[in-house]
Amino acid sequence: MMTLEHYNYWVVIFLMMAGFYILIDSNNLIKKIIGLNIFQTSVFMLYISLGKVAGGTAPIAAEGIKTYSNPLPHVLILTAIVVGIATTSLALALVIRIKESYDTVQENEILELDQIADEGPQA
Amino acid sequence: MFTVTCLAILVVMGIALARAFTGPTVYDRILAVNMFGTKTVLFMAAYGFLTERPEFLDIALVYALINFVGVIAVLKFVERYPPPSAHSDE
Amino acid sequence: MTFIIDALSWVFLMLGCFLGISGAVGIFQFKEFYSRVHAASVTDTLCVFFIMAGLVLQSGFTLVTVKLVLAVALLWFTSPVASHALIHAAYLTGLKPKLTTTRKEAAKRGQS
Amino acid sequence: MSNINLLIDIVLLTMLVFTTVAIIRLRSLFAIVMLSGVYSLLSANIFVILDAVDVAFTEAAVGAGISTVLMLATIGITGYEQKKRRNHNWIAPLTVVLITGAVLVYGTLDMPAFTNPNDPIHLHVAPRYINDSPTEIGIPNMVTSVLASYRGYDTMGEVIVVFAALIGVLSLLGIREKSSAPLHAEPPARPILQVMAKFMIPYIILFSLYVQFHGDFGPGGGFQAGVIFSVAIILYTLTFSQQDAMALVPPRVLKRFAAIGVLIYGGTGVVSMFKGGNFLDYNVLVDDPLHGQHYGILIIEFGVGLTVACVMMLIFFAFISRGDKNP
Repeated sequence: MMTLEHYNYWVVIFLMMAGFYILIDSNNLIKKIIGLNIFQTSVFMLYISLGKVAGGTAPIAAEGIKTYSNPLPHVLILTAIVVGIATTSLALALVIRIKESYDTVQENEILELDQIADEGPQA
Repeated sequence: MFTVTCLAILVVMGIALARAFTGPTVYDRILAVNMFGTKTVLFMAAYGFLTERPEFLDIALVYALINFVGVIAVLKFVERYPPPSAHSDE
Repeated sequence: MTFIIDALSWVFLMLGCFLGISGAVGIFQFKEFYSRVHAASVTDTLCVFFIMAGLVLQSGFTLVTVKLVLAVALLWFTSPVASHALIHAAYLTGLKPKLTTTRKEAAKRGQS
Repeated sequence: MSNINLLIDIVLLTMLVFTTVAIIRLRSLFAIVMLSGVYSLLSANIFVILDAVDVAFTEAAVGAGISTVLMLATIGITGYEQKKRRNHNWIAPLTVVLITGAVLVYGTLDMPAFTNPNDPIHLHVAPRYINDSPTEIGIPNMVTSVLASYRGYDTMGEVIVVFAALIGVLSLLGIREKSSAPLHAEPPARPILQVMAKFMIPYIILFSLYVQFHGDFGPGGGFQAGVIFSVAIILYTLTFSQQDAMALVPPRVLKRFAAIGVLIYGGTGVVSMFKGGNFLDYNVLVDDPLHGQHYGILIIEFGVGLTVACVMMLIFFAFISRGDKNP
């Protein structure tokens, strides 16, 4: 059952690559941030998959339970999620400021406007 | 019996997801996402019983709450900034 | 006694699953938005009730039961309100229901 | 992992894959944001199936709640549609992605099998936490004891990162407390929603307090409680108005409390130093080390909850007050 043993990892890689694709291919800054979020969640899922133990249950001690899953990845990812939303909100705030000064959130248009601004004084 | 319930709810979630993908209007997507959220609550409750640790129902409660607030936020947003074409967002 | 309780929860859970699946088929098959909302929202409340009732029968009387009852109460309050708000927003922003006529009515109209 | 759990896991992961494909293909940003809400609900489900209940709790509250609201506020300002691009080259990025993906898949072939209890990750550090923490710290939830006690330094760093992100957002956007007359017509008030919100908000706040203080015994803790508390205020803002919400929880006060939360966390560490222990060593807080751990965890979780709640509310206010300026 080689396939099933690695299914989680492969889905994680697919999600990571999908996020990566959105990040480098998309032209819209908001869609790029969503791609970054997908990339981030795939890392979360990799950690949590690693922490799972066959026959284990959630790491909250109760009577009559012998095997628990590994609590350490859970701790790391729990805080990472909250930090993730904090950094996402910072990115979105930057996007709003970009929209206000350039009046667009399309990457190519922003670059064109930058180029015009650079060449402006000579012309 | 919890197995059957879980699988049935998964089927419902899959169909709701298909409606969320196909649209065609904004409201169809909101409807599908709302239904998906409700079925997630039920799935979580049934899954707790399936694994014989039903004390984690707090998660189901949080889903119910957040889902409601999320749908209200989306609707308020649609009212305030009506989509360019209300009938289809493709 | 356990047999009766088990049988009852089977019945409740299966009824809940049936309602859930019929709602899902409804939102997938109906041609028009308002009928889809109808299918989803009407089945939703009873489906929640049946599934949670089936689970309550299995849990006995513990904190879990209280949480299940709370979840049902929460969903019963929020789900109809969300449906109401959804339809209201859709109607206000200009999505009009398609009013179709049956074949008989159309034929009658044709004659007159 | 029994077969049925594995089956559910695979079905949910497959749904996740389809959702991602739909996100890549759709053009409407609004639909993409809706689907990213579904994406985080699905991933929260997967976390529950992989036994990470605390993580699922956080992901559900943060991903489906706050994240969707902030994304919507942003696309309200920047516009719905992605513009079409001329001579769009998608072959180069796809090639890069496929090559990277192939290398990573090749790397997984040497990975230990999924859920094998003899994986290296399960042989070090973790057994100590699993076997000793219920007696050493005295609380059943191992995630909370690792988060707040064993790795208290890390968590303090994370809280400071969240606080720093708040400072960033505030210096970029700022909050307009007294906005001038709105430039566009306010949507009509909805009596049904308002009655419903009035009814629900106290219970949401009560639930957030339960999550805060029950975090030692079940899933929950400061991070989740803070987010749920801020969701109550977000619901109030959405159903009433921004002015009402800012009168209820004035941003000036929230800013102070966000800083106080971080101070409570750091202060607990300093107090334990004065008592003769190391920084954030709760054993010395009171005479009995077990009680010291209990008090220490309760206090720092309270600090975390306070900071997270205030930060989330302030970020939300910053986003929507900016939206009022540019309709």
